[in-house]
Amino acid sequence: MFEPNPPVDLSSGKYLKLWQGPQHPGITGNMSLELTTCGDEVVDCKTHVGYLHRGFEKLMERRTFIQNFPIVCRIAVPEPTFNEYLYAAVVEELAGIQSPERAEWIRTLNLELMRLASYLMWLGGIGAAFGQSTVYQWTVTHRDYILDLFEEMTGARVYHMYIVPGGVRGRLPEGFEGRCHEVLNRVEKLLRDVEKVLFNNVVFKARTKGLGHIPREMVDPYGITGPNQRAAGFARDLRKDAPYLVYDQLEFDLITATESDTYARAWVRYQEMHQGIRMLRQCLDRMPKDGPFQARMPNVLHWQVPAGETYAKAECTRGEYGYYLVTDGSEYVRRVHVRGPSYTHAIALMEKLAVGTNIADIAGLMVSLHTYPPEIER
Amino acid sequence: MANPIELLQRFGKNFAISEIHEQKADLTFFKVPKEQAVRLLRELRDDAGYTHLAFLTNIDWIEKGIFTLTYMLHNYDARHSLGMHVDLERDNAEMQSIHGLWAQAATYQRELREMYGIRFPGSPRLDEDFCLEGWDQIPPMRKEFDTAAFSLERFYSREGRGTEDPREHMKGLLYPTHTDEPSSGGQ
Amino acid sequence: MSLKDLISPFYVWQRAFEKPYTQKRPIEDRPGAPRYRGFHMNSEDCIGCGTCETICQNHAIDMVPVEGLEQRSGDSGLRPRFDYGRCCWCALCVDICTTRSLRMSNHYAWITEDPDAFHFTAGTDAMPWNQNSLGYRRDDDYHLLVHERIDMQALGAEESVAGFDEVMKGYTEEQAVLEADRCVECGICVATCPAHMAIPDYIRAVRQRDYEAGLRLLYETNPFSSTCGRICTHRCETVCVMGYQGDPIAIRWLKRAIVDRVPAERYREILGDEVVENGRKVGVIGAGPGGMSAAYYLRRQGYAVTVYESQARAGGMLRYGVPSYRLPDDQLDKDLEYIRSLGVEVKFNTHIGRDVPFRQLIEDYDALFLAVGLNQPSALRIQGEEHPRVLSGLQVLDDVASGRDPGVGSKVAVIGGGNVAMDAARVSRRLGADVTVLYRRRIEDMPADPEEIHESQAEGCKLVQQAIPVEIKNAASTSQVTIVWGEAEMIADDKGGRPRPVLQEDRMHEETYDCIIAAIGQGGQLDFIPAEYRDRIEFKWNKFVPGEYQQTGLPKLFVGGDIANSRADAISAIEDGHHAARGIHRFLTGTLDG
Amino acid sequence: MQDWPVRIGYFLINLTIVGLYGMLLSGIVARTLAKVQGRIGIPVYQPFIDLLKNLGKRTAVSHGAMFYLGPVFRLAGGIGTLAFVPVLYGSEMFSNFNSAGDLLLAMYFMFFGQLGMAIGAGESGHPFSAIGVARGLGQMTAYEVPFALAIIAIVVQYGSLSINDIVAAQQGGILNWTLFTNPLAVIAAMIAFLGMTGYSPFDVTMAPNEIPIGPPTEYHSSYLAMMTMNRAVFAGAKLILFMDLFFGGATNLVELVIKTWAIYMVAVVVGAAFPRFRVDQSIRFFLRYPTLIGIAAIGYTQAVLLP
Amino acid sequence: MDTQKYALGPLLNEGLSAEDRDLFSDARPVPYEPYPVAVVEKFVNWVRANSLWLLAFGTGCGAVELNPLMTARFDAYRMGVQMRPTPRQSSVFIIGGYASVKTLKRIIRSYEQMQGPKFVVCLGICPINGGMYWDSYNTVNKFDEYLPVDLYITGCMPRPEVLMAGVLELKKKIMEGRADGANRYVENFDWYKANQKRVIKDWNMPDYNW
Repeated sequence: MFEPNPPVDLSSGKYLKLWQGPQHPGITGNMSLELTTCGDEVVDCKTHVGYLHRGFEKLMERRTFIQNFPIVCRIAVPEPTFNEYLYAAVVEELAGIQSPERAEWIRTLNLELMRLASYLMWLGGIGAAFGQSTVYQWTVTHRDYILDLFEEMTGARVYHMYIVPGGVRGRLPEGFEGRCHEVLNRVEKLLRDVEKVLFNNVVFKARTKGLGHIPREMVDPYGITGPNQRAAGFARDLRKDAPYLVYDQLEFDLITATESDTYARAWVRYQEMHQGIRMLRQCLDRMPKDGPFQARMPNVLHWQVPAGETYAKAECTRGEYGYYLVTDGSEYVRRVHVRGPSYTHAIALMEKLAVGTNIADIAGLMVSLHTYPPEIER
Repeated sequence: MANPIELLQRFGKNFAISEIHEQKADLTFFKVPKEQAVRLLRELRDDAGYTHLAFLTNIDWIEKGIFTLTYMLHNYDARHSLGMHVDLERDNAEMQSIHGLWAQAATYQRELREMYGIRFPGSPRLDEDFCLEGWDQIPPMRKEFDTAAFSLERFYSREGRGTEDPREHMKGLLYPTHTDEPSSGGQ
Repeated sequence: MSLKDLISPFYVWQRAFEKPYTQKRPIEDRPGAPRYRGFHMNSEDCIGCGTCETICQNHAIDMVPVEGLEQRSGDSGLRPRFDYGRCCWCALCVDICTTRSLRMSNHYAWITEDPDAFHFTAGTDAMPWNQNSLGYRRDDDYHLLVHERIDMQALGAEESVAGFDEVMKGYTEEQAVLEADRCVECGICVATCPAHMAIPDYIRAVRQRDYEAGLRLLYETNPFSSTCGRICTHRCETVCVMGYQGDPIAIRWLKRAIVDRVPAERYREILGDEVVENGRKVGVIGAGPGGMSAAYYLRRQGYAVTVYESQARAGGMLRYGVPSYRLPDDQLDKDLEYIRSLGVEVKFNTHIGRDVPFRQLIEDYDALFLAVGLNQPSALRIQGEEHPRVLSGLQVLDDVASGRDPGVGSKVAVIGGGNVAMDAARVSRRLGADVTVLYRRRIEDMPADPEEIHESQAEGCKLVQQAIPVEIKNAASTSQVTIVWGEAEMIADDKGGRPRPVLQEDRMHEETYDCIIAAIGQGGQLDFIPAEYRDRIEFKWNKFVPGEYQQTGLPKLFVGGDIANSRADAISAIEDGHHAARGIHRFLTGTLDG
Repeated sequence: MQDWPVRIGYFLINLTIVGLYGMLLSGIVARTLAKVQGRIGIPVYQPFIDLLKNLGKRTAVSHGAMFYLGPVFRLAGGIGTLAFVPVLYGSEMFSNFNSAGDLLLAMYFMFFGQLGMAIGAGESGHPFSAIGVARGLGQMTAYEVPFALAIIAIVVQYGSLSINDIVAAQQGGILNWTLFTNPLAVIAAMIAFLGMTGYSPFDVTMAPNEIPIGPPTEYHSSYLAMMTMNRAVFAGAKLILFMDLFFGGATNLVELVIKTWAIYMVAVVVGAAFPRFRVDQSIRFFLRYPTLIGIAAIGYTQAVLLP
Repeated sequence: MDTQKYALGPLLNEGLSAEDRDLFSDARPVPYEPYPVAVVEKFVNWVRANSLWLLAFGTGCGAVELNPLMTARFDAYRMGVQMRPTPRQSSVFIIGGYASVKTLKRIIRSYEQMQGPKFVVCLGICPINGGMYWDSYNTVNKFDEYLPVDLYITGCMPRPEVLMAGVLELKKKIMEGRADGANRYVENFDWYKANQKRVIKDWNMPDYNW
């Protein structure tokens, strides 16, 4: 379904080559866009990634199964937990380990908190991309409250390294539920404020409505997943379609929209934050308070996982996050492939959507697709 | 929706499908020869509802001398994924491009070109740098490339390190004369 | 454009009238959470096993020697040195730490301008966070290692007292692999093992089910693997790092797991022992573990070895001192026969000094290894100990091993707390006697193996602690004997030594038994060495004090075994033999002078 | 009328006061906006430190004479504007070089600075500067339309091109202010003022996210310091001009501070609430409602005030 | 290290094609001499220390903690810190963790475009000794071989609190006049350049990005 953008004759003098990034505040993360502009209009866009390439998949092939556990979370900086969970999920599946129920609840709590934190950061990002940096200040601060919870629960702010193959690394601290509820209330109040300030804002609407429209029929051929897909009217969510962890026991609504533009995508994410808070409250109330949180493990120093291959996926904030693991029965991973949703959102889709937009909208468009370069290049 | 095994058997009439392996309820792997792969992908997409390409990647089986491409397809209605394996010769690996089927495949193929050296003729921007820049070694994801040795050689490691094995250390400390094993049968 | 959309954004100004979110003094007021994974701390419990280094995927940990560290048994003397240019604070090192000495503080700030400065040895370097009480610890219910030993099938107490069948049945292959899997391969045990066996290596061989490699590893240092796999005193297990939080690895049983799976016929082929005669002769006195071990390693070097043994069968104390329910004869023979199959000649029933003069040996052979062991029971040194119903433990065991009836009767008192005492007690149990063991100190002070103590209790032996024999008297019947013993109090030693039992005169007991088995230790008998040689040899308490490579003041004479070391167990004797073999080889090839 | 040297001396005093006040104002505004964002914000004296820091930067890369002259023109524009705006009504010392046609001169200088800057920034060769310049000029042209209309309205209303006369006409009570006598013109002018100050939603010229900072992308060290100074002077001059034209001027420094601060806060209040418009949107915006209001103001003046 | 080297002739700009070479400056950077009057220098150092403008370039994962730092919770603005989107106006370059070879090239470019005095602060473990990616084929291990570094803050990630402490430390260093990384760069220019070119294989930019 790949249709190349129409060729541009640079020698005609009508066009200007413009590099956005990597040193550019309007770019999410460290990547760059090579824009060809005609006046204020973008006529061609090429993405350049790899500024964050660390060769994770190579590094993981030379580490043992337990040694990979600290490294995977580094793949997506603002949202490391999904990596931890998915890595644990694929390893557990191939090793035949079932993590205990309590661990599954704690993992769900962890993932949903992460989703909320990540969305808060994103919400600030979309505000800042369109010039409303006050929202950015507010949301990043509230994200920090969630990071405090993470620090308390996992022992670290950013790279939690908490969901370990076999379960989780520790029980919830004393009084955690209460503090978590408190933070959720604060975040909920903030979200209502943000709705007033950002979503009911004439300028924001003027900027975002109609920007970056993704036609419905483009969704599958471009591999678009997650909120970007739901904003185009597809009611698809892995938490509903292929429930993992304890999502089948939680009540939440699937949020969709039909306009499929930047505003619709923002609105879907905004609503999902409310759903996330709803799920978190259920988690806190219904989680088992005792019992094991780690399955019986072999000695991890020379842990050999039987040969096999599998693919596990989870619904992260951007869409389908997946781990494809191939083992050969040795102490080392044969091959890991990390499927990040940004891979297609930030490259194939971005290159397509950028054409015809105003240069000033590129940053906002990119934020609206919610891309994280590190998961593209890994 | 037919169950995946039946589906694969149905396709098996026209395609040489082998090594069907049901990993879990919603994930089945199978293998197909290189020549038939793209045609099968197209039919799976158009006729069987596998409209979503989750990823395309490669496994290096250096000891068997092959690359195994994995195409992960997903059917949203059936909520089922198919992992399609295609074996390539490791030397001079080349595969048909599927960027016409899925737009994001072009990026995956660029990555495979760079990381493994697999060629996908016709794929856009295939030979441009993807993640690397000015790379002058063999493609890094190939198993024979030793990243630690390369890192040490090119980027160095900071001085001032040095470790001792507890066992050897104690040997040297506590029973040094118990270590010299004369060669067997020697004079 | 609705009016609401125009007005609503001004809501933003409400925030201006609220308290700012800003932390006034973030650097001071925000310590890390109680569970924060900050900088590393290490306590004195660290033994330098290096498991943290093994698991670190960043190679951020170096094990380095630390000055001024007290040398302890089972402590490598190394400590982890962290490179904070590598560490990612994943805390796997904390999780895996076998002694739980490694922890993390909630301290997180380290700023310098020198990139080479980010190194420190946790626990011994003075770091600002060493006193922090908060920080990451491993949760009690979270494990990366398996702390419980895999149980071995064994005879029940009733079955075992019914006969002399081997009690421990050995691991199945699956069990052995699981048990071997627990090992962290730190190698701390190697130093503690008197023979310095390649323990982690052969455990890995078990894990990989490669028994041939395992056997080769065993025979590098110990030709009595089958024996040691059953009755070794396993000092290694006392220092095993897995013992700090759970059960130590069953190292002894894993050794047995290897030899049990290799038939004796294949030994030669697997070990590849090819003897190339080198034309020199070495004599060995005593066919116990020490002597035979020396014989094996010397033979491998091509020496013609002749062993002189006073008894009718080889094995020494292993044969005559260890009952067959612990070490079946065929297993001992498996080891011994392999050594003899290499061409080691054993002359049985030959007493040195009586049948062959010592002088002749020293003149005939290029070198001589002496390991006669301790075969003289120590005296109780109380009144009446020459009573005919007072037997020696060794005698009882010897009789049983040789198939004679020691005639212990049905009510037996055993005096002593060593392995011989326990064996004598358990043998008596098997002969149908009701057994009481009297020991001067507490049960935890007993020198016997804990397993033996435990099993003897399980088999119904009654252990009386802090019981000091005072006098032995004639009983009413001549086939019986009466012992008077007093209770003892443990008095702490002022000089810091272990507590000393002190007899309490007012609490005396008197009991009559069918026999009393004295097993309080053994001494050596070295009368066969002529005085002219004795002058040149260093002795202490009638034992040899060997020099380097087990050599004595008589350059040709090397000694080992119980008669030359204080540990008095099989594995030490084996190492003495091996070490003497090294020494003899060096001596005869000129790299070790007399 | 005093001697020129004295007037120049007075002007320099004015310039210093207005410059310092402008800097201080930027500090205060930053702090106010920080409050909205839930922060404490910079110390109010931070802009001075930043200014000194930029002056103290040592290397300076130049892209040619025009590049160098850009900030100079810009500063000249700021100073020029101020030169023809009487700061305090009725004060000899604070009257600057006001004369019969000073309103025109002041408006000329407002453009002059921008244009000079545009040439200089264009010379830097940085595409973002060029885009920023294009956007800035486009937006400026757009907001100048309602502003010019409003000026025309009050010029017609007061029948004078002298700012002093206009201020004089507004004396004698709050109801004499243009704000109340000709509210339509003030509304048009104040909307244009939002565009002039460069706060949201009209800050796309200098937007950090869309184009890293726009025209000043390449400017640094003393060039940047010069531009910062200009921003202070220019902001002060603009505020005083607006105050003079629409809010009855000021007769003492306290009144001046209060009024200019209040005028400035209009832009800040709006700025904090809205994201920014794209340049085409803001041009469209200025050419729509404010222009209509401006035309209405002229009509109102002609029809209601003059007869 | 020969301190005289920087005085050697013009740069060769060998990475550029012949026609491009004319477009770029071949001048060597020069070190900065302190102001002749000590008090002035001291004052200027104080000013510099209290107006730290960070270059908004998230080179690695460390950038994620710059968000809290520059927002309401920690509010580094009150310390005179602010983000600048263009290197020309920034004085502090925060290396947010690991530098991949591809990014290193952009880092060098941005750094050279910054106007002195300029300071480099490295966050996290990766610039110190490779960190988590010590064996990666695409990240450099010792960042100080490529650019002069004034301050290292270890941690993964360093928390915003530590970043603030780092800012204070940097201020102290600047006020004491010891933050001379930019001068070291100039004085050992050839050494740094050789190191940079050793790892960046497609050197297609001028030797000094003025």
